[in-house]
Amino acid sequence: SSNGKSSASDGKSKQLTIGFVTINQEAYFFTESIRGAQEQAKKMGVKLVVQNPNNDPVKQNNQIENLVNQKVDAIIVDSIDTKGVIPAMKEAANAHIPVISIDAIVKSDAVSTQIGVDNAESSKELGQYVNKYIKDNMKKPAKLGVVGALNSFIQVMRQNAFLDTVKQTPSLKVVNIVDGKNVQQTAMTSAENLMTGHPEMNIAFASGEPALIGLASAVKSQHKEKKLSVFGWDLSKQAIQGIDEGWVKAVIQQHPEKFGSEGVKAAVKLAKKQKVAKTINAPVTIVTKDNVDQFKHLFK
Amino acid sequence: MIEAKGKMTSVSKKPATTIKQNKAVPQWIANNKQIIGIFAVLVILSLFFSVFSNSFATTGNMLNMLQQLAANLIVCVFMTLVITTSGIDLSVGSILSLASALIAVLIKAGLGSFEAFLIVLIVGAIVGLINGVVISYLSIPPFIVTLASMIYIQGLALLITGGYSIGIDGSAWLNAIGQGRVLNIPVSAIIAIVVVVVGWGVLTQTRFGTYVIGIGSNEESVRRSGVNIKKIKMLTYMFSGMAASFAGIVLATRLGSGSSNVGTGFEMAVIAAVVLGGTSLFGGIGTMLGSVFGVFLIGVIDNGLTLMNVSPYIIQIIQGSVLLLAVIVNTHVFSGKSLKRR
Amino acid sequence: MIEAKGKMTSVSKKPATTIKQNKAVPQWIANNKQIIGIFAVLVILSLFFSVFSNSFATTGNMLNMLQQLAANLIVCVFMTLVITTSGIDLSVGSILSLASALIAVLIKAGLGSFEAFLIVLIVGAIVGLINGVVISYLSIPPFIVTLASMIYIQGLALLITGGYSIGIDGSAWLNAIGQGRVLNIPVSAIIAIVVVVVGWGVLTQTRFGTYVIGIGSNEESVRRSGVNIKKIKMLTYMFSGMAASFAGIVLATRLGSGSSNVGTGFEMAVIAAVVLGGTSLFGGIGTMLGSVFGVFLIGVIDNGLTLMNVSPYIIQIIQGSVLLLAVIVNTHVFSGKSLKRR
Amino acid sequence: MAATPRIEMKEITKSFGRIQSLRGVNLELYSGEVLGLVGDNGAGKSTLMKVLSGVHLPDGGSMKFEGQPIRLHSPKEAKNYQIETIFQDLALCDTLDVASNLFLGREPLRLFNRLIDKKKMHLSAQQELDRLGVTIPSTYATVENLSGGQRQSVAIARAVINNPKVLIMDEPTAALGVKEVRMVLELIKKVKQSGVSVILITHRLRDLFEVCDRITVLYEGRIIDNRPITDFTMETLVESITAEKEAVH
Amino acid sequence: MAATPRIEMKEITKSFGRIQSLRGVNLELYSGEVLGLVGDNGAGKSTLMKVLSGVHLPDGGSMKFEGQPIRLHSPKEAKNYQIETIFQDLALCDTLDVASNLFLGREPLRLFNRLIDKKKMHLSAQQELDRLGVTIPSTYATVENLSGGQRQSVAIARAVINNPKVLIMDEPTAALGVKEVRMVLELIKKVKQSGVSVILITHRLRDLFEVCDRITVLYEGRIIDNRPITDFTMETLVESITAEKEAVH
Ligand SMILES: Nc1ncnc2c1ncn2[C@@H]1O[C@H](COP(=O)(O)OP(=O)(O)OP(=O)(O)O)[C@@H](O)[C@H]1O
Ligand SMILES: Nc1ncnc2c1ncn2[C@@H]1O[C@H](COP(=O)(O)OP(=O)(O)OP(=O)(O)O)[C@@H](O)[C@H]1O
Ligand SMILES: [Mg+2]
Ligand SMILES: [Mg+2]
Repeated sequence: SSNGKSSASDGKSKQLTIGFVTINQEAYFFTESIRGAQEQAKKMGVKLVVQNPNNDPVKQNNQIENLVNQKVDAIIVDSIDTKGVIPAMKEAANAHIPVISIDAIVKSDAVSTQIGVDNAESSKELGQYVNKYIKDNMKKPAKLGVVGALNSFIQVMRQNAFLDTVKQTPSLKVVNIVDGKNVQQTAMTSAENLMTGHPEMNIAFASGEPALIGLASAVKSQHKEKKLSVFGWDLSKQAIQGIDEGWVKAVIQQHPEKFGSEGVKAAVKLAKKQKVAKTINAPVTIVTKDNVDQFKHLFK
Repeated sequence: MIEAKGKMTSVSKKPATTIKQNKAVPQWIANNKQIIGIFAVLVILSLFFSVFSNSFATTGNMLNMLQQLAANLIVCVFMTLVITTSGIDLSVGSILSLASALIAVLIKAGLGSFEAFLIVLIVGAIVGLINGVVISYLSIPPFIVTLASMIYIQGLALLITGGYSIGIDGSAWLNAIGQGRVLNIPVSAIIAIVVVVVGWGVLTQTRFGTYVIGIGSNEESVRRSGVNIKKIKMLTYMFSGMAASFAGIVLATRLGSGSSNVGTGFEMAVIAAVVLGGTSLFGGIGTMLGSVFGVFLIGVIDNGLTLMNVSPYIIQIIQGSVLLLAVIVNTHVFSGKSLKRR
Repeated sequence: MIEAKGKMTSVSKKPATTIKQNKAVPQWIANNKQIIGIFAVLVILSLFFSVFSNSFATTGNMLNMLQQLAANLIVCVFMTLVITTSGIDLSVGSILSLASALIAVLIKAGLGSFEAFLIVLIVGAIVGLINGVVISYLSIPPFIVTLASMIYIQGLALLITGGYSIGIDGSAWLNAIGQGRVLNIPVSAIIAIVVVVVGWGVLTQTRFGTYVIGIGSNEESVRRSGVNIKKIKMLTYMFSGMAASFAGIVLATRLGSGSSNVGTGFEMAVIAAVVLGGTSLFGGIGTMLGSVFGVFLIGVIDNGLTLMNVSPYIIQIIQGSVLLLAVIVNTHVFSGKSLKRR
Repeated sequence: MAATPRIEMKEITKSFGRIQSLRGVNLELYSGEVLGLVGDNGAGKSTLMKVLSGVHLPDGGSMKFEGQPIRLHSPKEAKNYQIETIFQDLALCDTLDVASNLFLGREPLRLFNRLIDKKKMHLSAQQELDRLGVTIPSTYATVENLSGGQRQSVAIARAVINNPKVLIMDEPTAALGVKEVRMVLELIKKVKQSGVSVILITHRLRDLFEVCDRITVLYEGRIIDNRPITDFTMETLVESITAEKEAVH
Repeated sequence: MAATPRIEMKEITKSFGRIQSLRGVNLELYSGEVLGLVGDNGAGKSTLMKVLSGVHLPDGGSMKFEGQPIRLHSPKEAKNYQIETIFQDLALCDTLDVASNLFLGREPLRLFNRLIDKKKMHLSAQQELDRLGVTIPSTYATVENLSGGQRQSVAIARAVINNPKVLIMDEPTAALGVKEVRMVLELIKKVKQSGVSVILITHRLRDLFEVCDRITVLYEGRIIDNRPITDFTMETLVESITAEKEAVH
């Protein structure tokens, strides 16, 4: 549209405004991605408006609508519901506001650029790592317990991709899956109960940060450091301690601040009507004892 | 003493009798200070946001807000009835999730939009009916009953979606419920307004409404008047379930997808709006208009602060404080002194 | 008529007088059917889980459960007081989050464990005090007040953590609160038991407790008896805030990290336990023992079902159903008929 | 009096936990009769009347209405037999207005019987109250703010306008002023004329002599006296209620 | 009587919204005096007494206690002057037991004044009730299950044991039986002996002649008569309350 703001995009007189709708602010991942975006925005001299829908897909929709209403120059979205976010994104596209989708993959024409990790793909990678680990290190058959967060689509995706992959190890048996609901305390209680119910369990997987923190605390309280090999997503102080002590074997670490900074870069380019690649990949790292040191500074 | 009695003649009984009738209007004002107060607070806040955000007082934003609040408005009407009987319905959020998930699953399974729509409404009504039967006929406290259903219904929603969100390819009219506009006014908002008006009529103009208030005020008294109070209570929960179900369809069609967690926290938002509006959690006092203003108050605070680009790190602090301030101002400035009933 | 009056002599007034006193014990049973009922349900469920899961009835699991429920037990004691005054405290979950975040932040900032511990408790008490003052002295409904504080306190927690979860390097005694064991019994459980016993004593054996019940039953009556009801109400919220704060420390030291969302949903779990135990949301009826059993009932359902390997996709369905069934059985089998007060 | 009583209660018992409120009560009431039911505080008068009005289900015993055995499971069923009651605790809905309380359960309707005809309701309410000589600020006033006597008047008016065959009055005049008490006594006489049976519970013994045909005395859940009013003097009545327990008989 | 009255109320006014309940009331009460306060339903008697017991703050007017100007902001302050009240609505806590209701606000304590001495409390409660001649199933019974008269007895006992200087009784005998009414009247005479000032509101005019020294008549929020009891006969009293409004004066 030919409103004042978008015409200002070719001159340098007017500051660009970029909206960023995240998922929540309670997990390291999102907090870091906000930080990355804010730093990048400062560097490029654009105004960044961050909105937090607190895991509520409806609220996320509302916030995108509100940003469209405010005629911002571009919107970065980390989708809660990758399908449910589409109507709002379309509204943005109709108003000629470019949409940059980060992290979760949204399949829609409304998205100008997708920056992200394929969660399923990365989880598969971790699964393969686990398959290899079992083959190389475990004499007894593997008994796997899972701490998930069924109220998070992304984590459900990770969990299912992981499970599909590790089932390639024929001797592996999934003893149970428990739901930590993306809250540390709930995850811890569920993990403890999981361990109590299955003393034979020797491998555990957690699908996200609160789940992994809860799982780690449970390992400590149940003194399972010697029995359990823990894998999961997203580093934390507890996870690093586990790696140091040897019972956390591998953790997928994303680089969330990159999502933020890349997102802002793409947004600025798009707002200035420059070309940006349709998809930008952000790599993940599988953190183990070997490379953990380079991440320690993040959790001091 | 003679003087005292002399004065008496001027105080004869007649005046008291003559001013008896036709007090309906001032009585309304006296009885509804709370509503007038919350309306005033709403106006002040809106003025404030209009000044501090260019986009707040635009038609676009107002219509957006109407659309965003449609689901809350629809459910708040029936929540008002439930709370006025001194009950509570914590399961509306879960029912909303279930409805949203179910309509997506049904359409994906090949059902027609109309059949799916109908089934979802019926499921909502049945779930509400179960709440109502257990509460009324088995005399279990509504808080516990609807908390339990909140949990198991959430579980059902999770089960049928498997934790994923499911896209909806419904027919045009179905999508129109959530996304359509008539003369630029959101369809969902129009429906919400109709529901509010009907709900107001039911509460204030019908026997059902009188009994709803009466049950909240003194259940035993209404029973002794020969009214089937169990049926009345049961019906409020059934309606509430059906309304939540419909709200679920509104949200699902708006998002174009069904998922098991759209309703998270929804019940609290609705209950808060109703209580904010002046309906007593202890029953016996219910106001439809107040609930509507309550929904708008919460909505305006949310919308206005977002438009003012308040940092997400402090937005909740401000939201909570504004809410608290709003009630205090309402109670002590506009409504003059506190309410009698808690 | 003579016969009728002849019989009379045997019905002389004396018997009525002689059985007057020393009815305390049977009266207790009559008054506490609900508690006995919920205890019976608890025993039945435990037996059931013992049969269907090998690990349920182990000392290890029992001690685990005690530790897991310690925070809930501590808060439920004060929530019982609040609800008995016919109030409610929705902010405990947020206060818990704030406390957990604050202790981590303070220790990270270099404060000693003891100073940090003290500050967190004081902050909790102050937040509760603010709730109490607004509720008592400004006469705003507790639901709205504590809902507003729930929001802004959550915001505060978010602000001070910046959304990160922060590791705690506290001294040994501080960590022991959450993780330590004495004679294999979790320290947190011991603290919880002490709090419960003291809470029971306060409710049943002190003036404060009597006034708490009286306020819930008929606030005006207690006021007319010359009691400072505003102070009593205010204090219940202050204690509740302080208890939530302490529970936050328990959880944070147990997890070894503070974060702004450990308390999500905590308030509902506690309120549900209290109501399940037989305390009336309408005030005037409160039972500490009932609340404790309520906490255990919810805990046992949770723990037992997980141990029985129920799939997470259907666990909520079963949880909700079992909860509903438990209350129905309690009300209609053990307590015989429904409660008089809603 | 007629051969079949309008109401016949036989061996009615009712306990609350360990307290036996009614220990086998027999009571008969004929049409057009005014029966005075008296007794000590806690004798069981209100409990007995709650049984008759369907509020409490008795533990034992049987009831007949105009010769037909009946069992009252709810107040609604009692109302179907046109048994109307003024309860001692008044049973008003505090947050409803005077008119709504008066017509609770029988509101006049309009618009295809969907909506309450409020205008008509308030007008009739005013008329009924005027007929009883009750002064109430407004029929729109909520009941919780009325004075003790005003509240009681509302309860009386409500029972009367329901056109009862049996009118149970549990201490209807306890809070009423001199003039209002007179009105109620006149009212009793008037409804009696039209064949209504009245049970009057009161501690104002003098009133009994003015309107009653018969007196029944309840003591600790049993009937200990039951005679025509003409058999009593003020002194023997007081004796029957109180004194004789110790020594007289 | 003494020169300075124990209680002096001057030009007290009180409105609720548009309803003027008190329109300038003057009232004096001397020590050892029993004052009968009478008037129509809705005349403002209870409202006036609520002002005197600190429940309502008056809109206008002043009060003196033994010559000292006072302002009562809460029932607690009234209690500090030993003004005790039996309220018409009884103001009992339904879910507390009889003993707790009796001692509400003044429970006997033990263990360094930390815990309620329940044993002592129930024992004293029983003694007090016996002294009043009240039969109540048990002091452990919750008040909500008591009969109307039993509830009223509890309220009376509560006011009396507080050792008042001024005892306000708002229709204390409305629900009481014959014997219990006697007890209350005896009680009034007894406390009067010990110098307690009593205000008795009742619609049982006969009782007034037995215990009162003076009668004050309230009508639509104003005092319209105030004379020694000896000035009245039953007839002139009834006239003063009701008839004269139309024509007599
Ligand atoms: N719901 C109840 N639960 C327990 N006890 C009850 C209940 N209702 C009545 N009672 C007891 O039954 C007895 C009779 O009570 P009832 O109200 O019938 O007396 P009453 O004759 O009407 O007395 P009053 O003249 O004081 O009104 C009393 O001892 C009372 O405490
Ligand atoms: N809280 C209140 N709000 C509104 N009106 C009230 C309130 N309290 C009393 N009134 C009104 O004030 C008037 C006087 O009431 P009050 O209770 O003092 O009468 P009373 O003389 O005690 O009558 P009764 O003999 O019936 O008890 C009545 O018309 C009543 O409706
Ligand atoms: Mg009675
Ligand atoms: Mg009065």
